Amino acid sequence: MTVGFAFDAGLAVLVLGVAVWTIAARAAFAAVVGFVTFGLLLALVWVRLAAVDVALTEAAIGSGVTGAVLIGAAARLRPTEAASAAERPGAAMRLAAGALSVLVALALAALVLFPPDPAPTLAPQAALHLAALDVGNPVTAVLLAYRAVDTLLEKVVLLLALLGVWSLAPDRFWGGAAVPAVRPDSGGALVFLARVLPPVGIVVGVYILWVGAIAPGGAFQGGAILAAMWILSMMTGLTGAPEIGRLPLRLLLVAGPAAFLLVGLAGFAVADGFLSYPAAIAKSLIIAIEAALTLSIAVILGLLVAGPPSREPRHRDAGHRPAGHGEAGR
Amino acid sequence: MPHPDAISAASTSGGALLVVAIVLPIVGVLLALALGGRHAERVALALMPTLLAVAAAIALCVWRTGEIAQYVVGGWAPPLGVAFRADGLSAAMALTTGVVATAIALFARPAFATAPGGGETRGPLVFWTLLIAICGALNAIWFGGDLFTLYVALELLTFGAVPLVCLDGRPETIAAALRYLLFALFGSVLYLLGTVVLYGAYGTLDIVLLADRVRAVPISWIAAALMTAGLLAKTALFPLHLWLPPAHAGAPAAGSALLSALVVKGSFFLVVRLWFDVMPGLPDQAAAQILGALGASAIIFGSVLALRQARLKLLIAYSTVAQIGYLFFLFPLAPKSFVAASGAALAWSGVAWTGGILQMISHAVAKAAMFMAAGLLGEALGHDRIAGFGGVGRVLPMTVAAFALGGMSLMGLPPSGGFVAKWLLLTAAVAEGQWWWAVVILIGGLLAAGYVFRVLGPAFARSEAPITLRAPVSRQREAVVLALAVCALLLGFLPLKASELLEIGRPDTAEVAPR
Amino acid sequence: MTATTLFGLCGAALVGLGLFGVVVHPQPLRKILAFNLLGGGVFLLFGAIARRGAAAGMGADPVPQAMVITGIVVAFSATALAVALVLRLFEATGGASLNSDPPRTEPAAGPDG
Amino acid sequence: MTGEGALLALTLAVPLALLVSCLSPRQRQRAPALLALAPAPALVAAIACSGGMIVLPGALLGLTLALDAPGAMLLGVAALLWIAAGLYASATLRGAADAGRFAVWWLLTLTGSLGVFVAADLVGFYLVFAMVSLAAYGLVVHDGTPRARRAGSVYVALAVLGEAFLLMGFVLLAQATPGGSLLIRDGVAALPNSPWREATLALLMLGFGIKIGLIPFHVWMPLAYSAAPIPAAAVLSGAAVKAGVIGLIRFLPMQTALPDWGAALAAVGLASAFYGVAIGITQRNPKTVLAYSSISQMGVLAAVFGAGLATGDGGAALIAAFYAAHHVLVKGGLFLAVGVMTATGRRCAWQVLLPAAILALSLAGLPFTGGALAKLAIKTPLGSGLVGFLATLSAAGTTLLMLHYLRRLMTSVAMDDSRVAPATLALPWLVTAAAAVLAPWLLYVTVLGGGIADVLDLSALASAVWPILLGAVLAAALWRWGDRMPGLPAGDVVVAARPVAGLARAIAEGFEVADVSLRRWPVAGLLLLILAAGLGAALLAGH
Repeated sequence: MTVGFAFDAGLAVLVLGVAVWTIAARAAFAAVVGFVTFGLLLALVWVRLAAVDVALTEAAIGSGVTGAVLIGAAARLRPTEAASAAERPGAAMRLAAGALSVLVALALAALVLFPPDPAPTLAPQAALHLAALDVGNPVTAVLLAYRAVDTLLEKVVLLLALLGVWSLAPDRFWGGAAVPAVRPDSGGALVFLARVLPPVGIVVGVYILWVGAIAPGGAFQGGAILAAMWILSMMTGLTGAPEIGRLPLRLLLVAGPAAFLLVGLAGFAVADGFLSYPAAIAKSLIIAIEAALTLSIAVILGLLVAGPPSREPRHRDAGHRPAGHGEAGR
Repeated sequence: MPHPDAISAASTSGGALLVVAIVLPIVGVLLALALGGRHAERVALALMPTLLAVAAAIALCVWRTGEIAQYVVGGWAPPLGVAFRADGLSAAMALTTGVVATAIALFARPAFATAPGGGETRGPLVFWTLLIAICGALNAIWFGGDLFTLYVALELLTFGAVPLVCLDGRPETIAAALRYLLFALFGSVLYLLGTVVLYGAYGTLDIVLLADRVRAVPISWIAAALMTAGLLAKTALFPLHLWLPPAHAGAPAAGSALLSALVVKGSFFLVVRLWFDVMPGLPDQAAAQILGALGASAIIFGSVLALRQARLKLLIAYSTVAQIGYLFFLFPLAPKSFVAASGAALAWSGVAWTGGILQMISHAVAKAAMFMAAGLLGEALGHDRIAGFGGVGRVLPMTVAAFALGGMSLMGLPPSGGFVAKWLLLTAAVAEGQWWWAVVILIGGLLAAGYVFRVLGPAFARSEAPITLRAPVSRQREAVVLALAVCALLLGFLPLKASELLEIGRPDTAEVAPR
Repeated sequence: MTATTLFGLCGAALVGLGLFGVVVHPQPLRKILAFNLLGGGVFLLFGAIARRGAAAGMGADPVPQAMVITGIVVAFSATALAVALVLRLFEATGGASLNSDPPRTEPAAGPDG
Repeated sequence: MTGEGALLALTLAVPLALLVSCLSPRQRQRAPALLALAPAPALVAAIACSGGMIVLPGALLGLTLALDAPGAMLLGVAALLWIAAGLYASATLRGAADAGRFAVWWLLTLTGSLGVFVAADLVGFYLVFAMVSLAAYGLVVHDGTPRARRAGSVYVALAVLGEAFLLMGFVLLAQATPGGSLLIRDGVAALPNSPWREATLALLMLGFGIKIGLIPFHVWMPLAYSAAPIPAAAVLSGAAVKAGVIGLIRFLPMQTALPDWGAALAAVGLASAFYGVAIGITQRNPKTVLAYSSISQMGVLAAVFGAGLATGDGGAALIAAFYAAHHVLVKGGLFLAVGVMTATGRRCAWQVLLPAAILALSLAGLPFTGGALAKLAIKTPLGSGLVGFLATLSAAGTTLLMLHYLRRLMTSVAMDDSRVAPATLALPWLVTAAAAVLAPWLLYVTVLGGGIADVLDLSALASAVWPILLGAVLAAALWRWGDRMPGLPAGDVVVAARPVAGLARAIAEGFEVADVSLRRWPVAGLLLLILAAGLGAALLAGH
């Protein structure tokens, strides 16, 4: 047994252990802490699987931003935990659920243990066209060229999720901003971090975006880091959440997908059709799209963590001039 | 979808239309979000008829050539890239989407109006944006040629649908929306798991390529079982219907219409794709009988519960649970014989195919009309208690007539589309010697008559107390609903040729549905 | 056994664990956590498949990797929306139970659209 | 398109056009005055067309119209009744608030009622049959009383049940038809050799049996006819119910002898014939009495079909149509008489009673009336055996029932002694009555090819008279001791449905309880996993 394999085995056991903890923990808050740990460990697993792009995404979004959303929620939902415990299904039901879950897991394990040979892969085909795109990172090539349409649709999914979160605001708060639920003392460690980290984070985020074209990194990872800086400063009250009715904010939200879409449509005129890039400027176009996407993703992620607006808009005449609650129709 | 040899890696002449059908709604969503306010409504109202026209153009193109239209996105041919494809079924579904969504948009206008000069308000912005998004997601589902693209489209659909459920913010609708979202996620995860397994086995997720590569081995079955189960959860097939009644009953009328008519069809459509296109002829009769049996239970159970509801919208929602059941007769009835080795000619029953798809389409049109009619009644009376509907037929004859026409299609009365669908399904059941489905179809018709009559009986009766309308009802909205209901009725008069559209892209051995 | 197989098995186990949590945990928030574990397991399975597809000088097949990245973002979107719904439900009712049904008999047709 | 084809198309197109015009509220108010016009093309078509046929092309399920001799005969008299009753209805509706609504239901029922006589393909027939069956609901409940609503519910429940039987029967019929033809003619020709012959016949007989009120499916008839307004009851009992008769004419393979099916149908028919009389004489409402008489008369008709089917006597269909044609006009006239009587004072009552008496006894076969011809005609298919004897005996029952009706009719006379029914009511009624007496003669000679001499034959007269005399004696007995008879509720055995309804409710409640637990999250989640595992197992096991 090599050292590498021992490390991997230990990692796998650790991942599973933390996962079991996440499921079994009595308190939701403890479970969320377990989950964040799980995410970070999982990122390590991704590195071991030679998928550094995924590792970055998992760490930034799967663990980081998701964790930020969940921790806040767990804290607020603590009063409901006792009542929920009463709804726990009976032993027979749990046993049945356990048996079936094990069955599914076993079926999947069998597939893992007896994989098809040779393993199917698209790597050679992906490599074949990398040169034409002049993009060094094959994952970026898949995300922004080969399967660009998935990425485009998924941006709309993000936007819809944000709209869905916003839609939960009471009518009178429409056009207003989210107010963070907890605001630590202005002298706390978090505030210190919030003052110090953002400049560093922004630099790191932009770098990650930039290297995405040739090495692991890209729009999501960069966007997530930018978002994290913003979330940190929103949570500490250093910057307020923006009002959702503002036109500049809205433009920022759609800028990334819109740029993506425009370049894609331009393909009809200057290349081989929708979402195809002229070979000469493929790399520049991809980086431009990524830059726009990074910005939009950062804003969307930040706003998703901030939650629905929870105060009335201050500037009735700015942006879309949302109606006050007196005239709010519905 | 045909044998892969039949399709080259290039886009066909009408293929760009498919991109238009998917991209236009995305443009719409971005515009609506960015510009906000009244613009969202304008964008949606302009977009819906446009999408209808695009769908019509696609249908015409498929019809003319008699072949599948294809667009290879970015010129990257599958398996590396993604293709959009339109067979006759996709084209018909896109047309249905166009018609129903246009009617819903016209209907929703007064309810989600933004006052001129007034600021942006929550309800209208959210509704119009989601309406556009759902149309885009549906088009992506109808035309998607790659199982992972379809996964993203399916999620897009869910994210568009969930906020509609709790648009009016009542606590019970929020609970319904949460339940809907969580169960839909459950379904998506299983679907995704299945696609992962398929990729691991065959190295592609392109439907046409998969159809050629898939073998009758356990890995295929595990993937098929996971994906089918996940999609059934999203389709709310009995006994997985926990989320549907509260969600569909809680949404505002225009939203309910959208959800019941179109959104549940999206995931069902993918089951059809999976069974008939990804794995044509592979699934065997035992699994098909399970799906048929679940469908039969859905019909009986949903109909009986619809009969028991006190609130109109819940009645209609349970009727959706029941009507979904008919769709699943497609699986035991459409393939005449299950041939194990792929590549062998698959005997094909065009009768059941046409019947099942027609049921999907006519239910979409009829149910949208019924939910919108229920919305008008609810607004006019201030409640939706069926017991309080006595005599409303005399006050709102057009609305009640629309409900009745929709109900006729559900009951399967001629000349509605529902009748033709039932006739074809019954015929297929007799021809296949699977008479048990015929019995269920008949009982379902009787029960449907029962719950439709439960509403219409009092509505047409003379009320004890004079009816006072809480709010006046717009003639224009009544006309929209009635027009859609008449569409449901006239589906049965579709020219014989129209059913041939549904066969485009099916195996060559297809028999054309009889007159 | 290779590391790839090991992590694949780990993914399968996570799927089972996640399924169990999704079904039996009464609290919506815990269900959401379980969904994320479940999703993690599915992605890990995909990761193992990608790793097995290492070729052409790449450590892993890039196509599944890109799909996993997309999947993670979709999963996050779902989590954010679900958490927002749970919190809104909590604000409105003081509880967060999935087992409340709309009233069957009483009208609740508010201003309907 | 031939002229005849166009005329057939007009038969349906004119009432449909009137219906469509009712979409405009103003036109809807005007429609009641035009009710009598709608059936006019049908009358012309019945007289002018012989064997015309038209195919309306292009529909997914095509529509074919055709007219044969039995169809023409029934179409003609039905159109006549619809015209007369339409005039009557126009008069009663003048100024009524919901006249427009009534007109819409009327026109829908009318379209279906006339359509069944000309529809030549399965789907078209099913469409018009459903129209006449279901639209009649609106006429039944028009008065809006709780009684009417209950009658409507019972009616519509049985009508829908009948539709379901027919749908399945039609599908089986179509499936056994070679060449994918949907023409009724082709289907019936192939029926004797169909692999599903027994099932098809059973379903068809059930479906049409419900429509013509064979026991035990007769319960809707008394409820519906007594609840419906007078003109509606007239057309429902006279014309609409003949949808079932034309169905039997068109769909029974009369060319092939099927003794078992024939005997069964005849037995049920004769049982209905006597059952209708037995319950009818306990009723007090003249409309209810007439409804039971319809049950009885349709029973006789079913016996004719049964006898014809048993021997493979193809001619029985035309004779049955003739018998039914007579019933169309007589029953319509008798219902209208109830209406006219309520508008007539005691002083002029005899002017109503006398024609009503002629009509009533015509039903029993009084010599020289149309009824005598009808009874004479059915003697051939019924034969001289037991079936024939019982059918003749049933005429005694009819006499008894009709005398009872006349007695009950007298009680509905208007309060105001000197009142005279307005001409707008009396005239349509008298036209119907006159047609009831005359039309059978015309049809007997022209269509059936009979001679006047048959009727004047002494033995024929004798066999027509004795049941009437017997009936009269029984009636006298009934009047003497009738008050000891139990008063049965209209619809008699419908009360037996109560425990069944209770059981159904219990089952439905069980479903509701199940639903609540199925919709709990852990249960549904578990079911999803079970389903995934089950599908996987089924797929694995299949290979």
